[in-house]
Amino acid sequence: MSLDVLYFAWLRERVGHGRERVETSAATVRDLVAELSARSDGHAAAFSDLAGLRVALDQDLAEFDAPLAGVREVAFFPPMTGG
Amino acid sequence: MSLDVLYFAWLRERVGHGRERVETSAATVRDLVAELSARSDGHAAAFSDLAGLRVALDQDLAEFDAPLAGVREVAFFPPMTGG
Amino acid sequence: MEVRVQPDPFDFGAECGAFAAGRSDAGAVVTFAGLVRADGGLSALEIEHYPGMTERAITAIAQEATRRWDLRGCLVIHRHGRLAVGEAIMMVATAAPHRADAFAAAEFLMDYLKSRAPFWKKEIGADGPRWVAARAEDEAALTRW
Amino acid sequence: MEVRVQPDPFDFGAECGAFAAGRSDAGAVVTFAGLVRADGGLSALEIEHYPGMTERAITAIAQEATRRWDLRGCLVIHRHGRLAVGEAIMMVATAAPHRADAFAAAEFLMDYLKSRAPFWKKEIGADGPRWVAARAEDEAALTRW
Repeated sequence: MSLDVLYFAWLRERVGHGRERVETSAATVRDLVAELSARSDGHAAAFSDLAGLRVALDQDLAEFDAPLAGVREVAFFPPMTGG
Repeated sequence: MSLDVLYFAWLRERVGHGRERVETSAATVRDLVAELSARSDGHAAAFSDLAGLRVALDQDLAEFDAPLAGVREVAFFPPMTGG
Repeated sequence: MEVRVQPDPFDFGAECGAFAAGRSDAGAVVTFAGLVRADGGLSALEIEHYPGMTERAITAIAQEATRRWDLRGCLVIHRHGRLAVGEAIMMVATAAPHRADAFAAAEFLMDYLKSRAPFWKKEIGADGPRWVAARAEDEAALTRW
Repeated sequence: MEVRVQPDPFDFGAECGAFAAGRSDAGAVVTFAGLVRADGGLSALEIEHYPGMTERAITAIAQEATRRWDLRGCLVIHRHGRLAVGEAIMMVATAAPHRADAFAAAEFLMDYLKSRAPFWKKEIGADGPRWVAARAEDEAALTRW
């Protein structure tokens, strides 16, 4: 399947861009992270500690074990600091 | 001693005026209330239930057992409804 | 710290704007406005107060708030006299480095102003005037501080 | 219920005034403003957000607030982009018949906006830019609701 993968804040800076189109057969977010981490040193650095990261599937917060079936947009970012 | 006695809200309406000058030798607020209650039916009605009343001595909230020595202004009123 | 007790209307929006303006020392501003609510045919509210004690009581409450929380600003405005439905009765504003302090101080001020500042409200309704009774829950609210 | 996400400044005072104006159904209005604080040589704040998800997340938070409390109005404005010291980052406003609901809803909105709306703050200070780390106490604040 084809996914839009988005990065925000320091993840975006480490990866080097804010959005990429990814072809993948990953079943879960965690599987996708493993594939993305192999793309570049920047990706590997961005995903080095999942405990400090958040993920949204089609703009809803999700867990790293969530399935990707039917998902079109995956976003990775650090904990939010709004308000 | 000579005291200014003030009444507010429905106490003022029952007594019929908002301020009166009182000569008294009452030792405590409670003694003063007994004297004031004898002044008129309106006073008696105003002081019929002390549990629902508040008193301030020289503009500080006080108890009905508080002594009056040195006090110049005594105010009686129902529980406050500010805000 | 600023306390104003007045019969005249005040502009809630303008007061909020002025209170928040030019602050670089506070990350959080909380404001509260109490408005005359159109409950059951109410047409107006008359607020009696105890001149002298009112300012004194509110100042003591505001001082206690600034003692308990890390505030950079604190404003209380309270009207007396006759107010129409929809008008602002009073407002408080607090400014603090962090939002928890600003919120706690504003709620503390409101709880104490309700039950410890010498104001008495009379509702002018369809059935004539009626003194507002103090609510047990307003007195109970003080126990949390 | 109104949610606005925008790069442009907003006028906190004017928003407070407009929000409180003409209400006869609510006795209590609470507003909060978050300002850029001049901490340790900070000269500006840059706020990144996730277009689309931001509006969606804030709307869900505001809907939850109106479900939990008896509100007559609810407003959230949040800026993104570059902000100078003293500028308003965001505001919330709530209106309710009683003050307890207005205060609780405003604090709920703030707690959730802090940790669940997709904004990220970068401080531009004397030592260069630095991403603001989420605070454990902000996450912990959610457990009270």
